[in-house]
Amino acid sequence: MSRLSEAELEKMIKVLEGIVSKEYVSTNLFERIKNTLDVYPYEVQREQICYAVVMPGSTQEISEIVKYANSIKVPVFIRGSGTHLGGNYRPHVPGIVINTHRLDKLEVFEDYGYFECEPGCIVAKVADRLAELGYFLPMAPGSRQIATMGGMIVNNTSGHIVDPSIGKPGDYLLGLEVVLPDGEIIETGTKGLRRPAGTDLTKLFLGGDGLLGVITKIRMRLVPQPERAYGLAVFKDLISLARGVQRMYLERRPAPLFMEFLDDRAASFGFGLRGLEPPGGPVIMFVSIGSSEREAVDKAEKILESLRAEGTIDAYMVHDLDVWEKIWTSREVIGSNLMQQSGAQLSSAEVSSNLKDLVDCMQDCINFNKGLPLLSKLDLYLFGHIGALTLHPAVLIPREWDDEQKRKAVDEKFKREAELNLKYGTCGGEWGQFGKRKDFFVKRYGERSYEIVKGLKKMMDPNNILNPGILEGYR
Amino acid sequence: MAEKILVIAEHRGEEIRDVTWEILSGLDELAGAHGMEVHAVILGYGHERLAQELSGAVAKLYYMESEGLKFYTCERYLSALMPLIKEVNPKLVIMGHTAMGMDLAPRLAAAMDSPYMPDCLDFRFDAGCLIVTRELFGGKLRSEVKAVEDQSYVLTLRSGVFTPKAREGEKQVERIVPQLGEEGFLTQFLGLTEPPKEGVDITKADIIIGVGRGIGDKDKLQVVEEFAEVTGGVLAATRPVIDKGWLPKERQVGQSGKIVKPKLYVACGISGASQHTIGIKKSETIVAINVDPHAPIFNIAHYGIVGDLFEILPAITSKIKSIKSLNK
Amino acid sequence: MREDQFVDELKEMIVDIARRCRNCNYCYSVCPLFESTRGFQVQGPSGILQAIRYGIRWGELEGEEKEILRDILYACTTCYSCVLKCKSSGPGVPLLDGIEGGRKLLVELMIGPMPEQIKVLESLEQNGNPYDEPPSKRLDWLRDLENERSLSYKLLGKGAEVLLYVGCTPSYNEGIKDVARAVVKLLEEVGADYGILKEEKCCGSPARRMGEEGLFEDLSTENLEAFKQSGVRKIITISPHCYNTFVNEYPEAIKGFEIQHYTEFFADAIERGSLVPKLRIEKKVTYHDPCYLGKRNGVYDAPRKILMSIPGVQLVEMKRNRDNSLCCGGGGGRMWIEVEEVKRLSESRVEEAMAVGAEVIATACPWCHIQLEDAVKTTGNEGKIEVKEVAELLASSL
Amino acid sequence: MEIFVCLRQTAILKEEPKIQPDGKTLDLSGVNRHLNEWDAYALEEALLLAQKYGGNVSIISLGPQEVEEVLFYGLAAGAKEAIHILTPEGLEIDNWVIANALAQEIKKHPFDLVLTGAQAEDDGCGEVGATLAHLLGIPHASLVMRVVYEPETNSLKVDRELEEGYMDALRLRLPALLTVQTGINQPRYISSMRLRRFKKSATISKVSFDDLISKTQGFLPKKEIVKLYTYRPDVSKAKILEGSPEAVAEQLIGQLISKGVL
Repeated sequence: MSRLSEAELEKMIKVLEGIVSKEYVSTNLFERIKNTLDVYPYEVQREQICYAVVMPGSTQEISEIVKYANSIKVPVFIRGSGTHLGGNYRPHVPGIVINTHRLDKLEVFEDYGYFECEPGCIVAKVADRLAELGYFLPMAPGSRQIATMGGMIVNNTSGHIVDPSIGKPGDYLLGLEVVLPDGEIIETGTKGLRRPAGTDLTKLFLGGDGLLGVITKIRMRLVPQPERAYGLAVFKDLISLARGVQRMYLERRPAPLFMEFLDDRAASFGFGLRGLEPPGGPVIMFVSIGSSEREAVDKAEKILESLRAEGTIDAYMVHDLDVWEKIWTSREVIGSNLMQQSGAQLSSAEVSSNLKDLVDCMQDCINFNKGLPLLSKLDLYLFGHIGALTLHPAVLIPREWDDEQKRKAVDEKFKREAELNLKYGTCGGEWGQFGKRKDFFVKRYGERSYEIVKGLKKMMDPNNILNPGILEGYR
Repeated sequence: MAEKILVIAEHRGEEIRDVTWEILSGLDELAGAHGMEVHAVILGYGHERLAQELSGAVAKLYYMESEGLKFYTCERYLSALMPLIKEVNPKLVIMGHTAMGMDLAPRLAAAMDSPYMPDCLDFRFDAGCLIVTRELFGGKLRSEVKAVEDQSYVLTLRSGVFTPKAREGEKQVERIVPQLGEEGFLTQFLGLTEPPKEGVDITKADIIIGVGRGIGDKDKLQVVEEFAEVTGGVLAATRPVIDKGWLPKERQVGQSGKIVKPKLYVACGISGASQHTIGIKKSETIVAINVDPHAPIFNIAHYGIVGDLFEILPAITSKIKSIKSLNK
Repeated sequence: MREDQFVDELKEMIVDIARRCRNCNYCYSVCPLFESTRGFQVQGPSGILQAIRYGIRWGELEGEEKEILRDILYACTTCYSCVLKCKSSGPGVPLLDGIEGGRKLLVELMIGPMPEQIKVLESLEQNGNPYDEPPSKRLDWLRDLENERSLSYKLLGKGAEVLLYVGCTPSYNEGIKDVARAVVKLLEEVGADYGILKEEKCCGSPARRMGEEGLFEDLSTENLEAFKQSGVRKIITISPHCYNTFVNEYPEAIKGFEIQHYTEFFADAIERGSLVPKLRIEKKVTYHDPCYLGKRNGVYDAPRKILMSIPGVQLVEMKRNRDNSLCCGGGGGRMWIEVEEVKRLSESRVEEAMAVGAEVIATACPWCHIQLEDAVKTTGNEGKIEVKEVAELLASSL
Repeated sequence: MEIFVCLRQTAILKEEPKIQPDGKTLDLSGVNRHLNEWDAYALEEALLLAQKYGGNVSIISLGPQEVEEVLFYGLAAGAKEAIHILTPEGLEIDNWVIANALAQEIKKHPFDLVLTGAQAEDDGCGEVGATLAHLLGIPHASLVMRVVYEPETNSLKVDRELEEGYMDALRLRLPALLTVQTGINQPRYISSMRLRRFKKSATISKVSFDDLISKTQGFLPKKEIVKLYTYRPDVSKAKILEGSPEAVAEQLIGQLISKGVL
C-alpha cells in the first residue's frame, strides 16, 4: 500500500470528519506519534505513524469508517489504551487509528444476570462498578487501571488469574456485537445465561487477536463477588517452590484465584520497596476464594498444607489486609521500579509449563538467558503466575543499547520463549498468539494451522484492512 | 479679510460621518470669538448630494470631484488638497481623528510644514497660537499643548466630543475637478470591506452591554439586544452566560475572556464576581442594573439601578428612541 | 553563545525523562486533563511528555506544528497525580519536570507561553503580581480590616516571629481578600507575633508554571532577600502554591526558614489549645484537597483537623479525596487560559461534593476557591452548596 | 527585504501619575518602561515578513541611554541590527523632530520597508509614521492589520482597519512605510533570561543625535506641553438612581449625555 498523496489525505480527513465530527478527528502530529507508541523500547519512525486518530462515538460510526477504509484501501488500527505486551498494538504502516476511548458505556442488567459494556470501558472501572453491586469481574491484568475491556476480550486474557480456578473471560462471555472488516455489523451469542452449544461465532472474535472484526459491545455473565483468604509461603529454593505447586494440584487442592511467585532477588527487592523485611527466599503469595469466608480460609489452609510438605521456610495465612496489600503489590512494583531506576526496559517472556514438567521448566527458566549472545550479559529476574503454571523470566534491556541491539535482544527472548513452550507443549496464556509470536505459532501448530487462520482472515478481510501486521508478524 | 478654517469632511456609505458635524459644533465658539470663517472641503466622486448637504453649514464648501477620490487614499487626497490649501490659506485645517484623519492629517501637516495636533478634545487660539487639550497615557492624564506660532495648523478632533446640531444656511457648492490621472501614484485602492455581521471585536467597542446570569433565560436576551441596538452598543457576557451557549465565546469578558475598555459598560444582571469585573474595570463609565442591592457590581459601577432588568431596560430603550426621533 | 548551551541542556533533560517513560499509560487513569477533555492521547501525561520528546527529536520546534506543541504542553494542570501514580510503582518518572521543562524550552525558543499568559508574565515583572494591579494597592485588603479593628501586625523589618506571606490572589482578588482577613483575625486570636511584608512580591510560582525561569529566579531572589531582611524564622502562606514554591522550588537558603501552610499553623494552635473554636456551625462540610497542598506536599490532615475541631461540622469525604483528589483545573498557569473541556473539572468536583450531600465545600487554596465557586454557579447549585476557605470557617467559629 | 522598525520606549503608568512642580512635566522616576505596545506588533510583523519572504530586520530608536532596553529587546526577538540615536540629557523634542532624526539616519541605509506602531501609548499621537514617510518620500498606510508581499510587482498588499469593523485594502509600491495596528499578530514573548543574554553580548550601533542635527535643518519642535493635569473620571461607589423605571431611565440618560458617553 503506497502512502496517500496530500490531496487524498485531505479528502480522507474530510470524510472521517463527516463521520465522527471534526472534533473527534486528530491529525495533530504528536497525537499520531503517541498512538503509534507501545511499551516496546524502540523509537517510532516517521514512515509508520498513522494519518489520523479518530474517536468514534458509536458502532455505526466505526462501521462507516471501516467501510470507507475498505473503499480507499487504507488500514485501520483499533486501539484501546495501548498496553498490549505482545506488541500487537504498534502500527507498522500508516493508516487510521480508531481509538475506542469514547465507547465507554457500561450497563448492568441485574434482572437478566449479565452486564453489557463497550470496548473502551476501563477494566478497573467496570470491576469497581460491579463490586459496588456485589459482583466480580473475572479479569485481573497488571494494567487493570487503564486496560480496556475490548483488549481483554480480543486477547481472551484474564491476566494474572489462575485459569484452573475460574477460567478465562471467554467462559463468562455471552455474546458480542462486532463490526466486520467490511463494515457490516453482526451480533453473536445469547441474552440468556447459557452459552450456545455448537457453532458460536463469538469464538471467532474472542481471543481473535483483532484479526477478524472490531468488537463494539460485550455481554458477560454477572458473577457474585467471592470471599477471599490470603496466604504466603517462603521456600528455600525455586525448585522446592515448583514442587509445592505441583503437589497442590496432585493433592487435588482447590486452585487459588491468584498464585504469584517471586525469585529470591525479585522478592527481596519487591518486599523492600513496600517496606517489608526480605522474606529470605523465593516466595509464593496466593488468594483463595469461596462462597463464604470459612470456605476461602479452609481452601487456603489446604493449599498451605501442600506447600509446607515441600519444605517451606515459612508458610502462613495473612489476616491483616494492610500487610497483604503490601505483600501483593510488591510483585506489581518490581518491574516498573527496576526500569525507572536504571532507565532500562524490562522485557519478560511468558513461559507456560505443563503440570508434570513444572520442575524442569522452572530449571529451564532459571537458565533462561544462559548461552544467549545478548541476554546472557544481563541479570535475570524470575517471577510469574505460578498457580497458572506461567513463568516470566525477565531481563533489563539497557537504555544505552541502540534500537537494533534492543530488537535483537527481544528476538532472542521470544525465540527462547518459543523453544520452551514447544518443549512443554504449551503456549502463551496472556498476550495473544501473533505479532511477535507468529513464528512460534507456525512451529507449534504447523503451516496448515497458520494457513487456516490466513484463510479466515482473507475471507473476512480481503483487503487486509483491519490491524494488518499482527497476523504477518513483525519484530 | 477674515482668517479661515478648513474642515476636511469625511463620508462613508453615502453619508457624511458624524465627526464632521461634530467638528462644526466645535468650531462655533472659536470661529465666533476670532471672527474666523469656516470653509469645508469634501472629496469624492458622485457625492454631489453630500456636498449640497454640507454646504448649508459652512461659509464655503469646496467639492473636489474625481474618480480617484471616490474612496480615500492618502496620496490622492493630498495631491488634490495641497493646491486648495495654498489657495485658501487657512489658519487651521481640521478633520476627525478617525482612520482617515490619522492617516492623512500628519502627512498633510508635514507637507505643509505646519504643527500637527492630533486627537484633540478641545482647542483655542491664544495670542495667535493654537492651544489644544488632549489626553496622554490613554486618558490617565490630560495636557494642554501649545503650538509654535505658525502660518497654519493641522488638527484632528476626537469623535464624540461635541454634539452635532442642525444647520441651515445657503447651499452653494464650489466644484473643483483636480487633474489627478493615475500616473505617479504609488498607492492603489483595492476595495472596502464591510464589517462581518458576526465576529465583533468587543475590545474595540465604545458601548458594551454586558449580560450576566441574572437575565435568567436565553429568550430574554432580546430585550437586551433592543437596548444595544438603540445605544449602538454590542453585547458581551460573563463566563456562565457564554458557557450556556447564549452568546459566542468571542463575547466573553473577564479573566478568561477579554479585557474591554469601552466608554460605557452597562452591566445587566451581573453580580460583579471579580473574574468578570477584572475585565471591565477599565471602562470609562459603568452602569449596573441588578435586583440585588448588595451585589458587588455596585462597588465598581458609577451608576447603579436596583430593580428588575426587564422593567428598567425597556424604559431606557424607549426613552432613547424618543430622544433620537426628536433630534432627527 | 550560551543560549545554545542552555537550550541543549534543557532538551537533553527532557529527552532523558521522556525515555524513562515506557508508555505503560497508567498515568492516564488519574489525569484530570484526560478526564475532562475529549481524551486524545496528547491530553494525558505520557502523551504530553512524548510530544515534547518527539518535538525535540524530530526538529518540530521550528516546524509548523510548534504552536500545537505549545498548546499541548500548556494544557496540563500540573496537579502531580501522574507523578504520584508513576511513583506508586517505583521511583517514578518525573513527568512534570519533563512537561515544565518543555514549557521552559518553548519560552526560551519564543514559542511559549500561551498568548493569554504574556500579559500575566509582564505584570509579574512590572508589578510583582500576575493581575496587572499596582503594587501600592497590595495592602488595601488589610486597611479595610484595620478600619474595623486594631491589629498587632508588624510591617517588617521589625523582627516578628512569624511572617504571614499573603500572596497575590488574597491581596487583590475581591472575593478572596476575606480569606486574608480571616487568617489575620485568626493570627490575632492566637496572639501570634506576626508580620506582613510591606512590599511583598509574587512567590514566582506562576512564572515557573509558565516556563519563565529567569523571572522565577528574579522573584525568588528578591523574596528570599526580603525574608532574610525581616529576621523572621517562620513563614506561613495562604496559598498552597506559594507554600509549594517555597518548600520545593526555592534556592537552598529558604531552608533557614520554617515554612507552614496556614492550615498547619492553626491545626497546631488548636492542638495546643491556644485556639478554641466555640460557635457551632451545623453543616455538612466536605474538604477539597488542593493539589499543591495535598498531592505535592502531603498536607492532608491539618485542614481536616481544623474542620473537625469546629463544633457542629460534620466532615464528609468525597469519593475522590487526599492523594486521589480531583484537581479543580486552576493550576499550572491555567487560571489565565481557556482549555477546551468536555466537562469542566471544577463542575465535576462540585457534583462529587453534592453527591455526598455536602452543604459546604471547604478548601484551602485561593484558586480552588475561585474555580469551585464559579462551578457552583455554572452547575446551578447556588443556594444548595457554598465554597468556603477553611480559614473563613474557623474564623467564624470563634 | 530590508526592513526598518522604529521602536519607542514608553513609561508604564501603573500608579497615580506624579506631575512635577512646573505643572507640565511628569515625574517618571521609579516608573517602569517598556516597548510601546504598538511597536511590539510592528516588530513582530517585521520578523514574520522577514521569515516568510527573506530579509533582515533592523531596529532603530531615539532617546537617552535607557532606550537601549527596547533595542536589546528587539535584538532578542530576532532583529539583526540595532541603531540607537542617542539624545543628550534633558533634550526637549517633539514627534516632528523625532521623525526628522529617524529619517536622517534611515536614509543612510538601504531599505524596502519601514514599520512603526500606529501610535504610542504615552502621547497617542500617531504622528511619527506618516511624517517619516513624508520625509523619506515614500508612500505610507496606517493602522495596518494585514500585510502580503507581492514579489512580481515589488509591492505590498495591506488591509487597514477603519472604524466599526470596516477595512480597506491598498497596494503600495516598495519602498513604503506602514504603521501597524495592535492585533495584527501575536508578538512573541521574550524571556528574562534571553533578554539578559542579549544585554550581555549583543551590540547596538550608536549615533549621536547632535551629529544628525548639525547636518540638517528642521529640528526645532513645533509644539510643547504647557500644562499637565490628572483627569479623574468619577470612580466613587455607584450613584444609585431611584424611582420608577421611567424616572430612572430619564436620570440615567441625562447623566450619560452630560458625561458625553451617549
